Amino acid sequence: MENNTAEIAENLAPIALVRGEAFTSLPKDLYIPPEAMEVFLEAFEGPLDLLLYLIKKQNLDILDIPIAEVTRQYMEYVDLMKDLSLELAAEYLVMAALLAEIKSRMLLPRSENTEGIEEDPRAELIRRLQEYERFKKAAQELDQLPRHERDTFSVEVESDEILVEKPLPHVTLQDLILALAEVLRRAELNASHQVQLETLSVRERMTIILSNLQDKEFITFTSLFNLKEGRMGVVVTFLAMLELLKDHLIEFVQTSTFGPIHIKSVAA
Amino acid sequence: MIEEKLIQIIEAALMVAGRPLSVSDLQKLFDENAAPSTADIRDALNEIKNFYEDRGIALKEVASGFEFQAKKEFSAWLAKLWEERPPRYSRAFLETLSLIAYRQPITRAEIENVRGVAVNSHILKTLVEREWVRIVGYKEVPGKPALYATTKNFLDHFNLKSLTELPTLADIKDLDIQEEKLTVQLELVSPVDESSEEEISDSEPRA
Amino acid sequence: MIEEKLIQIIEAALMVAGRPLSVSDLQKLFDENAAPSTADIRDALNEIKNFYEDRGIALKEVASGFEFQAKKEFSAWLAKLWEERPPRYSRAFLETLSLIAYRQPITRAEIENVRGVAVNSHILKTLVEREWVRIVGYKEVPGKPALYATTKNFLDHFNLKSLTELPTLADIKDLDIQEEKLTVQLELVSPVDESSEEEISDSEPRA
Repeated sequence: MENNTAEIAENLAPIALVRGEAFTSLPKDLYIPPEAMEVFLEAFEGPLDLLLYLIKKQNLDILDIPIAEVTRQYMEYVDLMKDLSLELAAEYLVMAALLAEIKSRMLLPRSENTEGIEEDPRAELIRRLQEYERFKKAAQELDQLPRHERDTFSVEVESDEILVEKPLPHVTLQDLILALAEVLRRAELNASHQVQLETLSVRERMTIILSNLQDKEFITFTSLFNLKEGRMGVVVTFLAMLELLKDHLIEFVQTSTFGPIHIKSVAA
Repeated sequence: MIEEKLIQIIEAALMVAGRPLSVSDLQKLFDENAAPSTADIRDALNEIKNFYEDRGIALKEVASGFEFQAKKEFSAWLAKLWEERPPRYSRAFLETLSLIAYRQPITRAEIENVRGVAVNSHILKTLVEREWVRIVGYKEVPGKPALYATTKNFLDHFNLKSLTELPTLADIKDLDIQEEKLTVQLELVSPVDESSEEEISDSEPRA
Repeated sequence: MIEEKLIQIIEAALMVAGRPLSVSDLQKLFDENAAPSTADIRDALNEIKNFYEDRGIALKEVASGFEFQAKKEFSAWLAKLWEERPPRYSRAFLETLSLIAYRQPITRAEIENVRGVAVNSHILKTLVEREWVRIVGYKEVPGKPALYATTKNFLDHFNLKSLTELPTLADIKDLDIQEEKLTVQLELVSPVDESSEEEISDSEPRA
């Protein structure tokens, strides 16, 4: 283990990068504080990032990765991460398995299949590395773009005493009838509810009777009828009263036989 | 520091700060050894003030320093910047309103019963605040729940003389029927591809 | 409307709005029957732009319209107005944002595929909350994953007028050509080659 660490220190000089300097080798006796190593290892954005680092560090061409060597170095890092108990994302292990697979396939003679010679086992990995590198660069360039609140500041001057009216939502009859249709459709699905709508004229009259009763304790039965409304009006008013009576919203009161009938609000 | 640059920096600072800046605030923008004098800053502020004489904004001195303000004479136009589009009411709101309109007087529990879900108090409050709905009484059942009904304002909003002018359920039925008709039509029309029907006819003779 | 007043109103509006304003936003400041033409507004904008040539601020065009900004050369001074430093974004954040910007619409799985690691949910949440990124649809594959795309706010924040102004993506080296070379190499050597420490140019892999 100790051996291992020393070797990595020599090969990769991670401590030097922590300080932001690119030493290629370190004195053998230099002690690398584990925290520094941790910071360095945690800086990788994943297995592709680590692989790119290994390749760049040695000035290798991405298109020509010496897979055995890169695999060896990669595994050393992964072991190191484990030793430092860093939270090792599963992706690192998946990549390790992939590298091992590529390595083994490269040892075998390439078989010919129906589509000709088998692709280089590294090709897919190279594609992924290149693709990742493009976006790694794109992210760096994005970070360089002049950005609001860092490089550019927007002008915003005061404007006091501006009264802004807040409009209220507008509702159309169409909205209303569609909402009713929807709610009734739902209620019908629920078979236990029998929804019946009385004619609106009766409903309206019920509201009028109740509002009349709000201010007074009693109203006389006859005062609620308006003869000008004709027969229909009388029927509607009477139906409204019966409806209210059925709902226990009003009571009819007659103190003496053939005496005047009064209507009283039940809740009052 | 060249005077022009001083003016530019002070101007930019006043424009972006989002708060009034005092002379000493402005001095703090500069390194200590390069900080302009109070007099320099006042001169710059004066120059800036004059520069905006005929523009849409003006440099004003307020309690805590200097700030740019849009000129008052343009308020009417600027108000349009914040004019909100009227918001929309939720479906729950419209359903509650429609039930009050069509089944009034109605209690909250009755609305909930038909809708199958609780009615948010906020909805009833909004309806009452907008004066579209009011309480017309209390029902003689345990808890004495309020009875809601629509108001004259409600009718006015919809240009109705009375509730009887509200569209009726029959209208909805008509809508339904029309929709059904449409569906039927669509079904009739949709297998347009007659040629493919011919091909199918080999194995499945048409009726 | 006198031209001068038009300029003043537009200038004041751009300065108080606190967001970029498009030509049509500016038209909406005026009553419908008094609204200036698009050409009038563009003329006014040009006039304003020229007027601020030598000042501390400048009129800029970004994705969602025009806005005044302090000139970039004064950023060092202006930064002192705020105690808080602007946020620095992590590499994971910037890489995720880049992938969404360049590859939109893109699913989370596709981002993860390129980056080789899981995308932290917190990053996507932050991007959506900042309104730099939004869900524009759902992909027709099992699980119907959300498709992410960038917004105008994103462009505005990075001072871009459109996505085409993003720096161009680095080219992918031609694999097909390399493929042949690789094939040759494979036949010649075993892949392990540690000895070489000499400089190797990117375009010419060693044999």
